[in-house]
Amino acid sequence: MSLADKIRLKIRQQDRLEDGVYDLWIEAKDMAATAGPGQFISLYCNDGGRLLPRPISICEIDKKEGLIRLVYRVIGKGTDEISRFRSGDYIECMGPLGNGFSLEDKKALIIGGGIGIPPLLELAKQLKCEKDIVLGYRDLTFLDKDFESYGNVYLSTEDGSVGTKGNVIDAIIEHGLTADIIYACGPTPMLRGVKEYAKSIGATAQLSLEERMACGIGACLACVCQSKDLDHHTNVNNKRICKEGPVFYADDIIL
Amino acid sequence: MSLADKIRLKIRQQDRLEDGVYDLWIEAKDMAATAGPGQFISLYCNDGGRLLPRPISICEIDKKEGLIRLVYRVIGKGTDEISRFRSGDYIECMGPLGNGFSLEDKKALIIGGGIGIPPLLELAKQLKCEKDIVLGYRDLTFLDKDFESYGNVYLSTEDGSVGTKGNVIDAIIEHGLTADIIYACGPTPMLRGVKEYAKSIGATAQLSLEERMACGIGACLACVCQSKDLDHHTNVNNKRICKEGPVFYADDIIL
Amino acid sequence: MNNKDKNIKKINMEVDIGGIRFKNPVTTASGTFGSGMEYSDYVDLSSLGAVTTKGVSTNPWPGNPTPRVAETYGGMLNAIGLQNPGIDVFLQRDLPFLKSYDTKIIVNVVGKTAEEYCEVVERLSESEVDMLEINISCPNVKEGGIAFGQDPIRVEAITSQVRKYSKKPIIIKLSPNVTDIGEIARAAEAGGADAISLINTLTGMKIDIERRDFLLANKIGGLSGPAIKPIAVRMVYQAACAVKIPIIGMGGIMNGEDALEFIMAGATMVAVGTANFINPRATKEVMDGIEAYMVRNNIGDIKELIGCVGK
Amino acid sequence: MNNKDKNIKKINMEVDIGGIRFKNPVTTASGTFGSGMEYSDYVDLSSLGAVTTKGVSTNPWPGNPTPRVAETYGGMLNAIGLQNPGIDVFLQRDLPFLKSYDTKIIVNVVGKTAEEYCEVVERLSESEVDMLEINISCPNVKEGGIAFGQDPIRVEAITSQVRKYSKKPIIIKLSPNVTDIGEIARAAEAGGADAISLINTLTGMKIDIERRDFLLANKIGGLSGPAIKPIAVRMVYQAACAVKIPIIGMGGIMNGEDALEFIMAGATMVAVGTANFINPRATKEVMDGIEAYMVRNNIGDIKELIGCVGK
Ligand SMILES: Cc1cc2nc3c(=O)[nH]c(=O)nc-3n(C[C@H](O)[C@H](O)[C@H](O)COP(=O)(O)OP(=O)(O)OC[C@H]3O[C@@H](n4cnc5c(N)ncnc54)[C@H](O)[C@@H]3O)c2cc1C
Ligand SMILES: Cc1cc2nc3c(=O)[nH]c(=O)nc-3n(C[C@H](O)[C@H](O)[C@H](O)COP(=O)(O)OP(=O)(O)OC[C@H]3O[C@@H](n4cnc5c(N)ncnc54)[C@H](O)[C@@H]3O)c2cc1C
Ligand SMILES: Cc1cc2nc3c(=O)[nH]c(=O)nc-3n(C[C@H](O)[C@H](O)[C@H](O)COP(=O)(O)O)c2cc1C
Ligand SMILES: Cc1cc2nc3c(=O)[nH]c(=O)nc-3n(C[C@H](O)[C@H](O)[C@H](O)COP(=O)(O)O)c2cc1C
Ligand code: FES
Ligand code: FES
Repeated sequence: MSLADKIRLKIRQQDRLEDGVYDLWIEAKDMAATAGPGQFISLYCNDGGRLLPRPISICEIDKKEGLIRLVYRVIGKGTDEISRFRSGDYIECMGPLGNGFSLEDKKALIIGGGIGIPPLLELAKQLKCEKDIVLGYRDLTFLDKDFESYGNVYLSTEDGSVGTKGNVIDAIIEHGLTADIIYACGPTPMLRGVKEYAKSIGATAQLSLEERMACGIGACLACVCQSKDLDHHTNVNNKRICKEGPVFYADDIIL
Repeated sequence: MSLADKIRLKIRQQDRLEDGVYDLWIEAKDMAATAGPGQFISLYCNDGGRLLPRPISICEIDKKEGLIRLVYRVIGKGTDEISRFRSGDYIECMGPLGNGFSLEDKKALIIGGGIGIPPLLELAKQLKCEKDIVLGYRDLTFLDKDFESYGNVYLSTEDGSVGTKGNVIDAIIEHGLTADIIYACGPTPMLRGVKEYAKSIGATAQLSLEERMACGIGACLACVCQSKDLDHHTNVNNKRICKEGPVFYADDIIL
Repeated sequence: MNNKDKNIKKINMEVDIGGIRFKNPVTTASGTFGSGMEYSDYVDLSSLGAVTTKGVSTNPWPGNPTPRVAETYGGMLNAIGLQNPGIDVFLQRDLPFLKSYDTKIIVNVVGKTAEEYCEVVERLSESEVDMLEINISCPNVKEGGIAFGQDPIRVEAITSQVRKYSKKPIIIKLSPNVTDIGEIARAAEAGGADAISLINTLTGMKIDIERRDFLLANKIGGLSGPAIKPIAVRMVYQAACAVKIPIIGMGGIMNGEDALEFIMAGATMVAVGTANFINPRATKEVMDGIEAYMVRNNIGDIKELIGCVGK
Repeated sequence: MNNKDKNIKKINMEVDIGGIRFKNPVTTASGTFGSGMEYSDYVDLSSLGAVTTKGVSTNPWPGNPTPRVAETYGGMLNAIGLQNPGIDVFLQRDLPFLKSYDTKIIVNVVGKTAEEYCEVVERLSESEVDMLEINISCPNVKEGGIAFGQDPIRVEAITSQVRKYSKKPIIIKLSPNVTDIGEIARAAEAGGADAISLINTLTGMKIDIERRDFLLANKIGGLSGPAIKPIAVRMVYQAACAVKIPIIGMGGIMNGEDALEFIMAGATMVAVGTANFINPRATKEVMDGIEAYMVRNNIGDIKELIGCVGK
């Protein structure tokens, strides 16, 4: 396994997708060579007041150009700082981290909610099987066009401005979508809904989780989620999201 | 009096003068309009780990272009950070601060030691009277050429590589320099020597002092020096270097 | 009530402590604002809830030798040693200056002995100041200061002593350098304090590894600035759980959001200290930040936020 | 001795604590390095003076609910709550792993009761670990931890109890959340500690003002990182003045210069904690930084620097 070292990487380009959502391309040859969909990168701030990493999922991998794409929302001071970087600037990164999705050759449903959508793009690209893609937003959409070449895209918005009015499950039901496997990323309430839905249709589900992190590599035990069974490493009912995750089979964890 | 506000100013240019000594021109129209020789500017770091100001004396004022020149040595992490700024970057500054030199129309001797030399350049420029300039260095010289158009320049170096071998007092004695007033800036031992020398030739002396600062505007009482008499403001034998100073008459202070 | 009504509703930032009404909950932390003169160019002192002055003693104090300050990661150490011109100059010069503004005046009181505290308190009681803050927590002086502030028995004793000499409400300023802040807060309350303020600085040290010597002439100094905020918020919360008297919270407040943490933890007022050195308009930014939060969240009265955490 | 001789002189970084010889004075701070596995990709564990493990208890502990960490200015709060797989897994899996490296092994010991501490100590005494660090200072657990560490009488009692069960040298890890660290250090020494380590984290709190709730599920957490360094250096200095046993210093060490402050203040060894999260090679940078300083200043033996401040 190649080492996820902490290094300074050059920014190729950064654009604003919509209000507060940024699209960052980093020159990361080594990472691009080994990274898979669902893995994440720890970004570090320059401001010495902010020491902990900002974990951001990999949105797209361009192995040929050696680029990694990250799409993130500004929610605090760290992402705000990062959003001000320009092409040619350098950013401290560590990655790729975590396990990523396991690609299974079964009829797939890809479900993303809000800022949980970006990690699903590379997955949609790499999944060669039959697939439907459901993307849920509050109001303004982003990245949905990028998904279109990889499958049928269904949208939901809370305000009904685009697609189904409601959440992703509403859209799934409206369109009567089913699958043998579900891949999902989004807010916890959505993941709970997805887990339940998967169960109801007898599909397996891989869910990408979030938690506050410190080390990002499995040492500090900050980022755990509850697991159904005793975890092999921790010997308690806790799994490390940064190491055993961020993607888990829905049945293995308690949301 | 115009307010020494804290503002972000654009860097016009920054060059390295010699190993570790930098030459910084800042676009500071308002400051340039009011500043005088011997005053200083508080520079602030971008890195949130470093909160306190770096006080740096004004080296030259270009009122026409609205520029302020600072020449400083990298001695720690703050000055190191500042030395990495490039033209077009912005830097947080507050100034001009402090009293500055009082220009007196008497035969003058300007004495600078090491990184105490820069504040004397604007002084040499503005002082229209007869004057000798003595600059002391450890080994490598800097800024000495800039002084040549304003008076006779005498150099000393500790290793004797240029000018008198020894310190500024050795150079003064070698060249038999006298004056009615001395303006000096440099390390404390040098200032003690200057004070003594001034006394021995019956000259008055204005000395520019240094101390660690927090507020830079007279509020925190961090930056005091001992005064001979009870200070008007503090009501003890302490004067604030950032406010009543950094320039004091040698007779008023205890070094 | 529709959204429009909500937005035009006047926001009430007034708070009361010890029977005094402050127009807003923001004051200055003692020793970081002088007597307000130097900052009056930057901030309209009349806009502040109160100005809290540097410590005042019976006689002028020269303070400690220099260096008196050292920068630390996200903070600073100071060992000013309570330099101050003494109460006479305060009453003749600083108080009239402060009285020319429409703000409340809190005077920080220091002494080497209980008698000295009482003397300053008695004389200030006759003046036009609004409240007294008794500093029993300065880590930078040999006598007085922190020596009174680390033991609940002594805290209660000095509180009840100064209480007797004061006609003004009394704030006891607590030291964070203690095992159990709740116990100390209760002692101040038992002694008759009208309010407590915390935290004063945490004792710290910086070593100059090149000289292999203490960086501060005083060896130790008091740590302040954003670095200490989590400790300060925790202590304000614990003190708020321990006593009924109001609390003035401080320690690393740089902006409105920081101040709101203290208020939600239980502080009725907040004080801005080290931030003034970094931004001379910090007090104004704190006030504006609190107000903006209240508007954004439709909070009509600051009192709704005091101690609201986890409720 | 001419300059050339000085430069080729071998630098001695070895230190002794409790009869154990460490190849250099740098170890890891408990809980920030796991049992070394995750960091073994980044740092050659054999280059470290010692690896100090996460706290180990009799039975597996699940720790606290999440969020368990919060970023603060120049530092972080953690409330992991001593999650650990228990001593069986430690002995079966982690110890053999660590024994495959040429470094010393210090095991951090936690318990809910004195008996639990003693049980872990007794079992580890039979194993191949080198030293035990008794954690009586964790602020994040309801029972055990800090409850033992804030009162000198309890500190002495628990120290002498575990001492009886241990065939290995014992380090007592002290809490900084006390009024008088010297007194606590003396209690540990009186109880028979072979060394003390400090500081554990300072209790802190962060409030999420948008949710108006505690950010950490545990409400309070332990503050670590460069923000706390000045407090840690001061406490190491005070402890070094109070006791004769060696000290392992920690709190915010990010680089060699930080480590040297601790050593000059009186620490025989230093531990790198939070810095590992920010830079997985931090331990190596600390070692290299100390060595570079010694070369630059022509210091032949690290022992010349221990406690040298102000002398
Ligand atoms: C595995 C993983 C993948 C992620 N992928 C993405 C992504 O692709 N796009 C995206 O926009 N966001 C993603 N997030 C969330 C993202 O990490 C946070 O929004 C971001 O860290 C916030 O940083 P801040 O400085 O702006 O906020 P602040 O609140 O100022 O951050 C303070 C601290 O809290 C941490 N933090 C705050 N919110 C979160 C959160 N939701 N999850 C984890 N840590 C948090 C920060 O990392 C930092 O250490 C991901 C999180 C995880 C755990
Ligand atoms: C009135 C005045 C004018 C000055 N003018 C100049 C000048 O023109 N050119 C120049 O090179 N230097 C000048 N100095 C010194 C300069 O301020 C310091 O070298 C600089 O602050 C060091 O910052 P640092 O971050 O590199 O060092 P660090 O040691 O990392 O700084 C840590 C803290 O200590 C303070 N500090 C460290 N050394 C000094 C010092 N000698 N004086 C005051 N504060 C210090 C810093 O400002 C900072 O707050 C002046 C100092 C004063 C007081
Ligand atoms: C330079 C300086 C001087 C101080 N002087 C006093 C003082 O005279 N009396 C007092 O009670 N506290 C004094 N303090 C402590 C502050 O009032 C405040 O309690 C502490 O700095 C924490 O707040 P902050 O982090 O916002 O600065 C001083 C602090 C600093 C930094
Ligand atoms: C995430 C985390 C977990 C910790 N776990 C333990 C522990 O299990 N036992 C212990 O004695 N100290 C523990 N500590 C405290 C550290 O060992 C150390 O004393 C403290 O963090 C200060 O050092 P630092 O600032 O370098 O991190 C932990 C600290 C952190 C940040
Ligand atoms: S962030 Fe440290 S274990 Fe996951
Ligand atoms: S730096 Fe504050 S008084 Fe001079």
